Amino acid sequence: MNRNDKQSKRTHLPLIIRTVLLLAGILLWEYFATNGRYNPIFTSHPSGIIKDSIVFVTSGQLYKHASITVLEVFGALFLGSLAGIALATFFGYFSFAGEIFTPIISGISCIPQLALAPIYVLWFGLGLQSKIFLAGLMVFFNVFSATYGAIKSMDKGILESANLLGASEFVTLRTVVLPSCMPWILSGLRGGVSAALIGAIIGEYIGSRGGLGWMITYSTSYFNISRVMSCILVLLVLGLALNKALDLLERRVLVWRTVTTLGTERLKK
Amino acid sequence: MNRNDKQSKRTHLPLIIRTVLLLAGILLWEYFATNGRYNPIFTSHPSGIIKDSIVFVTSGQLYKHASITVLEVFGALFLGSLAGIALATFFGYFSFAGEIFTPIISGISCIPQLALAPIYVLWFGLGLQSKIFLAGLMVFFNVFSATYGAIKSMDKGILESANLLGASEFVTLRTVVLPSCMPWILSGLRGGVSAALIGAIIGEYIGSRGGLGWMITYSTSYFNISRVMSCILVLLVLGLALNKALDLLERRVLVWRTVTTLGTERLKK
Amino acid sequence: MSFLEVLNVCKSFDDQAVLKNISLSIEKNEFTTLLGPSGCGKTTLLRSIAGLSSLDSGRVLLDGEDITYKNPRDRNIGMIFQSYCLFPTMTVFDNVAYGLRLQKIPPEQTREEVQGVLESMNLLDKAKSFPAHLSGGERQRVALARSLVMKPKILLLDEPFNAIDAKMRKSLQLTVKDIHKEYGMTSILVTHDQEEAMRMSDTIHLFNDGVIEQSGTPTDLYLDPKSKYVASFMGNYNVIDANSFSRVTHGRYQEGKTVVLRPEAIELEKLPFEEGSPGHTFVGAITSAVPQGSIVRFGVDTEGVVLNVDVLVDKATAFRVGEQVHLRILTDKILSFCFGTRFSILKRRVHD
Amino acid sequence: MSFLEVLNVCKSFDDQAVLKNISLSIEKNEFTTLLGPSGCGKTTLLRSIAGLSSLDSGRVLLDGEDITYKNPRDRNIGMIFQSYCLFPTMTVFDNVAYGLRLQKIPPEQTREEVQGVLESMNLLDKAKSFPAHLSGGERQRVALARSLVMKPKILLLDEPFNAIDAKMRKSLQLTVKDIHKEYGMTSILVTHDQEEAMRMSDTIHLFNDGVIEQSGTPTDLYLDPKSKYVASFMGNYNVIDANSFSRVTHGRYQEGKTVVLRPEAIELEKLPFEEGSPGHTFVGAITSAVPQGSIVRFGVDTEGVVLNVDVLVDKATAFRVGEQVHLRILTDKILSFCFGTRFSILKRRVHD
Repeated sequence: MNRNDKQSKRTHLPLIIRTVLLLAGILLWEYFATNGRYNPIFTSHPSGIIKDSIVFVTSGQLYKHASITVLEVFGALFLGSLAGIALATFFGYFSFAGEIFTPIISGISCIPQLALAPIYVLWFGLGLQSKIFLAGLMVFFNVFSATYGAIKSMDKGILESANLLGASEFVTLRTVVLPSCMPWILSGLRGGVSAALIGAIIGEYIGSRGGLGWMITYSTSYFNISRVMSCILVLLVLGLALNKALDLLERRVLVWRTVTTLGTERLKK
Repeated sequence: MNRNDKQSKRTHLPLIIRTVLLLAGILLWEYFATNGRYNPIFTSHPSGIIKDSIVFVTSGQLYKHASITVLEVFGALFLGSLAGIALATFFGYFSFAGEIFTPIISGISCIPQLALAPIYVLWFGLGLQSKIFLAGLMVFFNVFSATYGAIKSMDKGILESANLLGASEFVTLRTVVLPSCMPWILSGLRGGVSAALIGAIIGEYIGSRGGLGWMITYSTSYFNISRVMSCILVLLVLGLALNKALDLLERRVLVWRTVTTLGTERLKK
Repeated sequence: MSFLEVLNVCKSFDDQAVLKNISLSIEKNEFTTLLGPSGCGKTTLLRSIAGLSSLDSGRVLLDGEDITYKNPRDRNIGMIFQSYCLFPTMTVFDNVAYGLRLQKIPPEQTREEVQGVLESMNLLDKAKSFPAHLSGGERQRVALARSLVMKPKILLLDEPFNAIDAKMRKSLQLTVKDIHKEYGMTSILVTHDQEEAMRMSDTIHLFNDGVIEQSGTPTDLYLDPKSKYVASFMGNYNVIDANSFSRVTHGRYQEGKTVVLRPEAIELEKLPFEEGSPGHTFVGAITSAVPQGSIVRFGVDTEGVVLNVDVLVDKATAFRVGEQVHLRILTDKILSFCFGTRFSILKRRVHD
Repeated sequence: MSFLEVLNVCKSFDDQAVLKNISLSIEKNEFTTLLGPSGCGKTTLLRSIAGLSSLDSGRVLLDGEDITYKNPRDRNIGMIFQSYCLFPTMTVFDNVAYGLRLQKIPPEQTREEVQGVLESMNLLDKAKSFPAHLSGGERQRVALARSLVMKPKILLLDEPFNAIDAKMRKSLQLTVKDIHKEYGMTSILVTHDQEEAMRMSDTIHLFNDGVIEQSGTPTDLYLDPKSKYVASFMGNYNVIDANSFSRVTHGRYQEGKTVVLRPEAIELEKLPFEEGSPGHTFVGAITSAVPQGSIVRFGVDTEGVVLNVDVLVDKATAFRVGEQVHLRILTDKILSFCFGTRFSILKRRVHD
């Protein structure tokens, strides 16, 4: 009882200080902006952002633009990771083809895809396709390299064990290889989530007819910084939600990996 | 002699096939484009890109725009990594401050910086500052998290050994801690290089008066795809050169880390 | 014909021969050890028997059937690896059930058999754990259970105790030996650890650079090494060149061959041996005493030669460092080798 | 006064006491071992002596000076860690020179002293290597050199052989012992390995849950354990409850206390002992024989009690599994404990 108290006090103190500091910062921002100490046209201010957010939601604008961006992100995640896992598995098993093609793929992944955004918009137009292509490629490279690396670094003894227990190559792939590679596939997907978000937004900056990225550039040109901040808040929430979803997926899929670290500290006396 | 032959044959075959495939691809691209099998206005074609590259160089345009982008990248790398290492060391040593502030920093780093590009351009204008700020922040987050993690995970026994041998905290920091953290600092810097490049380019897309990113958007709007491709080639070369420079730096700084892997294969019979 | 026959097996990697025309045969229910330093070919031979490594020439017969070219999954051979090689994504139960499920055994029967083998491995309470949550010893027991449940014709163990810490190792060795007896297994162990081989085996094949140097029971190899290589690998033999030993025995030893003495074959006394007692007697001074479990290993300096002499603790308390002592070695306990090969073999039989 | 004095030292972590009023003293040039299972407080005590862990109460005196509150860097104490803790970015030479350079010793003298200690550690050819390129044994030798070059008053070794593979371990233990003698060091070793403690130490302090259970020479602790805990920690003792031992001796043993027998204190013969011979004699059947280096450990079943009996290999060849044998245990070799504490101590002195 006593010890738990001490423990929680020790870990909570920084959290409390941190919260106080953040709240103070927000209040000071509001105070200086609304009292005319400086012109908030470039930075907006907390109450302005809240007011605008309400308008953003009630006017239906949020739903309209967010759904475009979300559609792009999900499309990219789905297509990119599917292609990444499939190709990585293929090259992992047919290692001669893998030796030929994987250096080409990693060479192409050296070109920053975001820099190619203008070309993709030119090729695929202002609609969803260009953003899905751009973001999807970024997801693909993430998932492919993670999965291929995982398959290549599998402990050979595990494959041999499966073989000695009577499993064919295909059964081993399905029951042993792909499940063991899940941590790496998921970490590739985690990189893919950030990439897909940023890909969709930048694609929209370059050329589009809607979406949160379009809304940001549009609002900037009218100096509506409150709206820009609202959009960024939405983006942040979207990113956190996707990562949270991955956390849940990870906890479900990777039960076998969670190691109880409880009490190891005490043993290391 | 015999064995070396076999060895080199085995490793060279995929390389040869790969080269042949790539060359064939380029030739087919040129053939179909120049023979009017499809309109190369959207994709340009190899000989067109080469012709335009020559114009790009001889007209002095390449030098003008590339130097702007390079300046932005170097400024970002210098300022971002300096701030990252300094702050990480500070928080690593004053761990209570570290516990309070590092979660705030990693929270901010969750916001995709590139999405904030429009705001930064609004704040700092169309010149170099906005790009250096954007790219520099991205470098900072990379280097800070790598360095902080490295300092936090130092083997305590090494610090205690230095202490028992007579070293003060500051001497230990200078002679033991920072040198041992170099691999992580450098890997943070490596992430920073990609981030700085993409930050500069996207910054230029959003608003600028010059630079390779500006040249790409400008050329795209005139459907001058050959020029876009030339710019992307230059970007690729720039990225490879920076990574190569890091390789050299790494090999110089991390002599102590290179483990001779020669012959380990043979021992694992 | 024996249960397992390996006939004239050869194998090279990159023009380097690792198995040089090896033949051996193993009886049913035997516990055989392939012993030798790393790189001597013992693991390659084990992997060939499992079918995981192909052979350049030679044949492998198991239970009368030629399995040289059979797919590993059709051989019904169990194998235990140094790195456990459990399926990390499956619980202990699913790991053990894996092979049975592939054979489409009905779930109820699978459950029974898996629980049976888990029980005999003392792992029932870990059935729902994942490999990552187990200790090294437990993981290796799961690996054993996973093989045993398939009722393999033969169990191959590839340095299975290497990764396990010293404390657990002995108890796991006992478990393996018990399981071997309880299941009536035929087992082949590969190890570089001489003591482990001594403890576990019915028969040891001692490898040296791709050939079998000597085969026999542990006591055979220990008491009756056929070459200097075997002597130096099997024990803490004192190896003394001919001149020094001649000096130690005051010229009574004159054969001119290197002499090899086991540290426990030398007798140590405070008082002189009787005149005319058999064997060589000499005088020395104790230079060191290192207790090792139930024995004490003394270093005894005789005419400049320091001999290791092992004495049981009870007797050892009589001796102090620096003291003068009397030593005796019986002639039939002296092994002598010429140019690395045993020259004169003094026959002694073990267990009679 | 002794060279190192630890006086009434106490220490708790999170309300859990790990050092319960410990006092001990160590003489100059002594090799002392703190032995015990993990979590018994031995490492905490070592770290307190080095100043790396603060004490709740008590004092530490080194060479007559109270160092309880001194900064570690002013204590001139060398410490060797299980994980080597070399500076990875420096060559072997720079690692060893580190402490001297901090003291602003002239470069020429530094070079000489470093080369001297590297030579005595047989590391001269590795001077320009980095730690990552060395084997575990070499790294630990570098760590030793790095401490020794500072001429520390006392050398602390915190399970230094744990991470080193079995083959290298023995030779490194010898190196440490040699260095201890050559440099006239005072050394304290912390270990959980009973055999290691037996081999290395002049004095052993056996820890049990924050207190010292027994102190003495290795042979003292092995032959004369003061409690069941010491007996079970120090050897492969046979522990037999009073009723069973009474049954084994056909009622001649009647003290009603748990009996503890060393496996090499039991005598084994093929023929019966003479009538009226001293001690308890009984008949048994051999159930197992496990060769262990120069001894064979027999399991002998007597009236349902299986006793471990250690016999030297030469004598052991006379016995086979299944045979009937005669055993004898002298009365003065029987240790009996009541409720875990030694009850009747039959005095025997080591080395006389």
